[in-house]
Amino acid sequence: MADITEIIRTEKSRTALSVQAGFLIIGLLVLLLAPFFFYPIFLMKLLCFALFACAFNLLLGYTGLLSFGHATFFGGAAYFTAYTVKSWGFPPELGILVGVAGAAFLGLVMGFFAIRRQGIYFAMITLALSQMFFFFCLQAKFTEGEDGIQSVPRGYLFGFIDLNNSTNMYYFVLAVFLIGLLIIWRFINSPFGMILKSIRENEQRSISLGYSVARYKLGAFVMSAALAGLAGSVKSLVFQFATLTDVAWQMSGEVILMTLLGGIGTLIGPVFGAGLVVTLENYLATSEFPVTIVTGVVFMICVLIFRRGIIGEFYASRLGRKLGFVYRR
Amino acid sequence: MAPLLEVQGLNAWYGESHILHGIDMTVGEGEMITILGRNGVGKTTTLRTITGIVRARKGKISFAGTDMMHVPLHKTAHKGIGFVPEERGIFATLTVSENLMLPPVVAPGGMTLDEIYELFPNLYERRTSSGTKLSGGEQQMLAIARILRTGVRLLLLDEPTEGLAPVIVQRIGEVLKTLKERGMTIVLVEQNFRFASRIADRFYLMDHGQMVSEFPVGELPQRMDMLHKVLGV
Amino acid sequence: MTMIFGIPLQALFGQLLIGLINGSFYALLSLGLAIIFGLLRVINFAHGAQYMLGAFVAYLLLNYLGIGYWPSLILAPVIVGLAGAVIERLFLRRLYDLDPLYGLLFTFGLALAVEGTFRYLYGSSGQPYATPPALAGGVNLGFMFLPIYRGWVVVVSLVVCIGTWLLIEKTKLGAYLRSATENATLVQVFGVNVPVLLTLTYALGAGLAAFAGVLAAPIYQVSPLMGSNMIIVVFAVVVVGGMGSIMGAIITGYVLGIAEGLTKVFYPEASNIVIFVIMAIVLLIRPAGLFGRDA
Amino acid sequence: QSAAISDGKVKIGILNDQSGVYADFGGKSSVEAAKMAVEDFGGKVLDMPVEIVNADHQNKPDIASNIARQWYDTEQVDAIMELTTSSVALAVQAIAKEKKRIDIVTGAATTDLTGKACSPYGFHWAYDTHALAVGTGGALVKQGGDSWFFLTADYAFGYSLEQQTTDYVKASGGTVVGSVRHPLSTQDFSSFLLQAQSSGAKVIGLANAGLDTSNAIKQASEFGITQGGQHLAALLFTLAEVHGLGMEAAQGLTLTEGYYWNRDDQSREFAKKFFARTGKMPNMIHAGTYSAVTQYLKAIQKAGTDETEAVAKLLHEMPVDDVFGRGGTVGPNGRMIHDMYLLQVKKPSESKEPWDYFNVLATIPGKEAYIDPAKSGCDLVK
Amino acid sequence: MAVSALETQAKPRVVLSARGLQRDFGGFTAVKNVDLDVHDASVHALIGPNGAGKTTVFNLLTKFLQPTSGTITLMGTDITRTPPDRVARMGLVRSFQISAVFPHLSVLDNIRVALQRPNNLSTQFWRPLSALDSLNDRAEQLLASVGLSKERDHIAADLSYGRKRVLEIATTLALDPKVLLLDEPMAGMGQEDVSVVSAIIRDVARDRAVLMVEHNLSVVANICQHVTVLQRGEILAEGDYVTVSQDERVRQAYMGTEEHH
Ligand SMILES: Nc1ncnc2c1ncn2[C@@H]1O[C@H](COP(=O)(O)OP(=O)(O)OP(=O)(O)O)[C@@H](O)[C@H]1O
Ligand SMILES: Nc1ncnc2c1ncn2[C@@H]1O[C@H](COP(=O)(O)OP(=O)(O)OP(=O)(O)O)[C@@H](O)[C@H]1O
Ligand SMILES: [Mg+2]
Ligand SMILES: [Mg+2]
Repeated sequence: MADITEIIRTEKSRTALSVQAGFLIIGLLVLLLAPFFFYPIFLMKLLCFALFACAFNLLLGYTGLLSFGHATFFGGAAYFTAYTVKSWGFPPELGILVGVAGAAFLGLVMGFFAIRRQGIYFAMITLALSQMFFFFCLQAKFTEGEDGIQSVPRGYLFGFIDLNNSTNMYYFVLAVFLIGLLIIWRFINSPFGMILKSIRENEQRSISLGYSVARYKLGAFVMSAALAGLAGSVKSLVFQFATLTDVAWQMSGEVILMTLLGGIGTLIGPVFGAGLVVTLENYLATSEFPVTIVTGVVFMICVLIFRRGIIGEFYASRLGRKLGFVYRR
Repeated sequence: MAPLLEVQGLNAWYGESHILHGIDMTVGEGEMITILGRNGVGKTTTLRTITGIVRARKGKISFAGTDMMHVPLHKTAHKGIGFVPEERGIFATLTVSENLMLPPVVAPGGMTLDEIYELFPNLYERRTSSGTKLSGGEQQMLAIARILRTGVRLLLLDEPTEGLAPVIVQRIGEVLKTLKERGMTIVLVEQNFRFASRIADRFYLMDHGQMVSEFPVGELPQRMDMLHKVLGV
Repeated sequence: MTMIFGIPLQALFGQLLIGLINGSFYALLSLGLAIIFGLLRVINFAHGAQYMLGAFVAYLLLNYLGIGYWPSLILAPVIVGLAGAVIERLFLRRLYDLDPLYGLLFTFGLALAVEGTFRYLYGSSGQPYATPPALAGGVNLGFMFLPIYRGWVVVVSLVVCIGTWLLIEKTKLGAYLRSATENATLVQVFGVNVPVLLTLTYALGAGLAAFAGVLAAPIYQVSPLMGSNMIIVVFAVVVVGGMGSIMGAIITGYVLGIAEGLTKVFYPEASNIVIFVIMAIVLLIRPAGLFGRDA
Repeated sequence: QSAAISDGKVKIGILNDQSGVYADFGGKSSVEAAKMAVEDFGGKVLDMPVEIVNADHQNKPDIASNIARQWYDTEQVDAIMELTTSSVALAVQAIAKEKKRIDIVTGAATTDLTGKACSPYGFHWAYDTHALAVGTGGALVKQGGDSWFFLTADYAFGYSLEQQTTDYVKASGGTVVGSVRHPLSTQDFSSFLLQAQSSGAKVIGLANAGLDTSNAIKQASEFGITQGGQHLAALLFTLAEVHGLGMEAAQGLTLTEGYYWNRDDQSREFAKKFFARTGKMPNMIHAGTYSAVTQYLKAIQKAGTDETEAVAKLLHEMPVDDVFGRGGTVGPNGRMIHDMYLLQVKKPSESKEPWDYFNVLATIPGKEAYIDPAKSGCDLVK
Repeated sequence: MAVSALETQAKPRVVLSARGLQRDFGGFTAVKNVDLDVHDASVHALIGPNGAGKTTVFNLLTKFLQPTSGTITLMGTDITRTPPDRVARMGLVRSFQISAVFPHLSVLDNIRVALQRPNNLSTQFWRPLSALDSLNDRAEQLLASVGLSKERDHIAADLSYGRKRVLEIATTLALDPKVLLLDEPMAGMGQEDVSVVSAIIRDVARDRAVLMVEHNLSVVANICQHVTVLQRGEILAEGDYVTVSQDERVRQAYMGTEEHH
């Protein structure tokens, strides 16, 4: 894992810190200026998916649990937000809150069943449970079936910031994204995160030290679900709709691809992974290549020769190490 | 008489770490030798390299006249080398008797099932239960017993007494003696010096990936000082 | 007429029989999945695609080479099995030392690519495949009309399932396979050519899926989507049965097929989540699945 | 005059599913149909070139919405067409409305597009659930199929097909004896078919789509249901799917489409040209897209500009008369009203050539097939 | 000091006890009707032939396995139905027969993970990691007490086998357990480490109860006050080492005929 804390104690910490700070500043600048050069809706979509992937990675990268059901939280929250904002006239911030709370609740329920098993069993159980949720959404009245909840008003943030203005909306999404990232960063570099790490290293030993492993995992699961929900809620406001594609299992697969591509267990890897996938999907939409084939092949290549992902490979490369990064999985 | 096993200048690596730095060792037909050495000096690695599990290796290994350096792993046993790993390698999904029957017989002359059960009555009692449900010691017995069936000529044993009750250790000592009488060649890696000193013909002392000394059992009294220094015995 | 819960008893028999037929497919597919998982520790997400491939190969053999159902029943699994062997040799093999999740992700990508390719080439609405004349028609059982072909499916899948189970649990070959799962190096040291074994195993699993695919071709539309519609349910079946338990996979396949069939009568809307509901309940009571060994 | 064309060209975007479940429905072939329309129109309108761009929305509304915005905002696309699946169509129509641009839907079925989600610049061309229901439900009863049992996909689309069909079955004097709801993407329908069989209904209505319908039909023939005298009616099924299913399994099936290639010389002429380019005969979506592009170009020609308001006004006013929408009119809610055809799949022995699949059982006049704009619930209709 | 030692000698307090402990594995009884009392401030050895059920007894006492019947009492509280992590929090901590450290954490972090819980620093996900620095003093003290100070910043996986076991014991001590269960702590250890660990255990047991499984009889003889011999799941003999080692049945079943010290 390449989080900052581990690096601090290495000798190269000074270069690493300044290099990281440098990257951080450049990154922030790019994000702040991006809407002047790129299409804002596209950027917002990218940020939403980036946050989603980071939330997912919180679980996979830091507790070693591969969830195949994260679409449930992403899409579920999108539905909750879209519904409350459209039908009950909730303001956007409240709608998002409802979405996040709903996702956290779904996370609690799914986690309750899934947490008892590990590895592949865990993946399969989350997959199955998210299928159940998919069918629920397909049939429930409030989701409006395959039409989806359409024309969701963006409304006014805190009553006075007009989100229909796409610049306002962009900076709002950016703020949410950064806050989300900050929460994740804090979470993994906290005392709680330390316990998670130890559980991943040796679960039996953690139990014998008196940690109720299931509860810690559940905690991480719910946190990941809530943040995935945050991403979904915001996305429903960006696009002004919530539909079945967001809860379908293919979406869960996509977020895995993003994380894998960017670098499992790296804090910002998923951001790049999400960027690449979203760009690729958009590009492929207007090209002659069939999207699914390309996605599938990218998946296979990644797993075979590119396992550490973009950022992971960078950290592990000579340049990365020279700059003081550490990649350990 | 040509030695059965001859190792010359053997080097081995785990990834980038260089573990064995030129091992030289010869074992004659019917001999029982013991490799002594502290934790982590490379005893296990030596055995793993000879069997071919560790493939990042250089040097010369010849067994019964065959150059073993280019023999694929699954052919090692057929050449006549049997290996009992430190971690025992009992299979959970197999019953005790399936575990016992697992290794293919590579040459005639191995022990029969009855002989084995007679030697290890515990195994007979638990023969239908799953391999890893056995206690640690029972698993060790199973791991040794398993190889005895196959008729190999050379037995590489990695710390067979670890975690065993004294009475079992004694029994294993007897078994090894019996095997030797039948003409089996044995290379033993041991921490338990007392055990080793009672059964081996010859000793190799290992340190830092090299054999630092070699002597027959008769010289043991003269060597105690050095052993004390190297092993803390 | 005798009624049970408002359903005529005869109709109930009919539905039970139909459940059994569906269960045959679940059993065949989850069996292959369980073998691959049990022995290779690979969650074969491409299993659905291999099922689909089986059906498609049969279709292609018929349409381009004029090879009919009966030869296809052998040929298609062999062809798909060979393809599986190639995949294992070239790719999966490199993943064994890693976290099993990578195997899952790789086969997931493989499934996407294969399905995408067939969708690209053949569209998504599917291709026709006729019932072999020898098995066409049906018999009237009194309580229902049973197409002969469906009866054949039940019988042949039962035979194949039991045969495979015997092969793995009761033969020396099976013992090699099972032990190689746990510690391939050691088994190799014992003198067994493990890489070949693993290749064979994957080929066997893929072949079983393809076999199910050929069986399905005359019943279901031969479509690139037929596998992905099925795979998740089959995963649930394997989880309920207990991953890695081969008998568990077979029995659970049949039982859940019947459970699903009954749901289609009493509460049809729930029929495709009933398996997931059962799964949730089973996991609450027995986390390792009905037949699973404790992890 | 040419200054009236923005950016010096007319750009039409075909946005549909080209790789997913609906790829056979329209897909890449629809893009061909659109290109044919442009060529047949002479490649230019008001002396300015016409360009077709296309994208695969992968059935994801967010991708569709992203592309639509980008097309409208930065790539000077003047109109977006086809828009398969209702979630995509509704999302893009909302964007088009906001941006005051034209969209013409040929790929989605929901009547909401010209109902509560209608747009002054949005048009719905080839078919909708109502037309299908009236066609299959109403017309079939008149042919003697007066008792029905529904196999309905268990989600909104299925319900609305079932509901609307039921209305027309009853209005025409038929009865509905029962229905069973099956989950989406069911593989095995035998259970449901047995229930339908024992209901004794004369017609089994399939209120589902795509592979579900195909599988149900295939298994119905396996279980001897059609041989037993019951009749299958698919509520959303087109030539492309019949082709995939094969006549052996599909024979006797009734369905409704807005176009059949082998109906008369005019339709055959277009179909042959289309076949030469795509290797398939067109269904109503392909032909509908051809018609939509043609009509759009005609409107620009007549308006002398590609400015949205003017073109939309003419699209509402101009009668449609081409290979697809003969004698069609467009309602104030954007609904293109044209005749629909009740079709029945021939026996294999009756088929004279490849793709010769249907007998036309009846023609349903557009006025009957489509909802009266005044009752559509669209707030543009006063 | 002397007074308290006298007191404990006079009234050796039983901290962990089992009555009628039994565990069946599908027809096979691995542990049969075992009564066991572990006293405070002493080292208690559990020995016996392989497969006698020692590890199983450990698993039962620490609740990693549920007993088929019997009761277990920890410092007056019945823990027969308590989950393992609760038991650990109550002060009963075990080590494993196979070494258990957190391989990719540093030595210091291994200890800090253990210290987090008693210091209520384990659930806070909003605080920075530096919150854990408050544990450093105690952690370093523990490392010093077992002679691991030099390796403080090493990654645990890089330690030698013996050092890992030492680290494991230090981690266990960090929880300040009342009762310590050690499963073959010396197995596979070189002679030097054996003496180090023996000393540590003796030291630890001054104010705690230690129950250990060990095959190294010289260790047992040197540091254990009580010895319980298990055979086929049943108690064969009990008492101090001298008594037990002279028991003919024990010699036959376990020790063999040779001389041990
Ligand atoms: N798989 C591995 N990868 C990297 N290093 C290893 C690996 N296995 C062992 N080592 C290292 O190689 C060295 C020699 O190890 P080896 O297991 O041969 O020692 P040993 O003499 O058998 O010790 P012991 O008595 O503890 O069994 C040690 O420093 C060990 O840390
Ligand atoms: N989960 C289990 N299922 C079935 N039998 C088991 C199980 N665990 C242990 N056993 C059996 O119980 C007996 C006692 O095992 P245990 O591991 O407690 O022995 P031990 O005294 O610790 O031996 P050793 O000194 O060799 O470690 C053994 O015969 C073993 O086969
Ligand atoms: Mg060793
Ligand atoms: Mg033990």
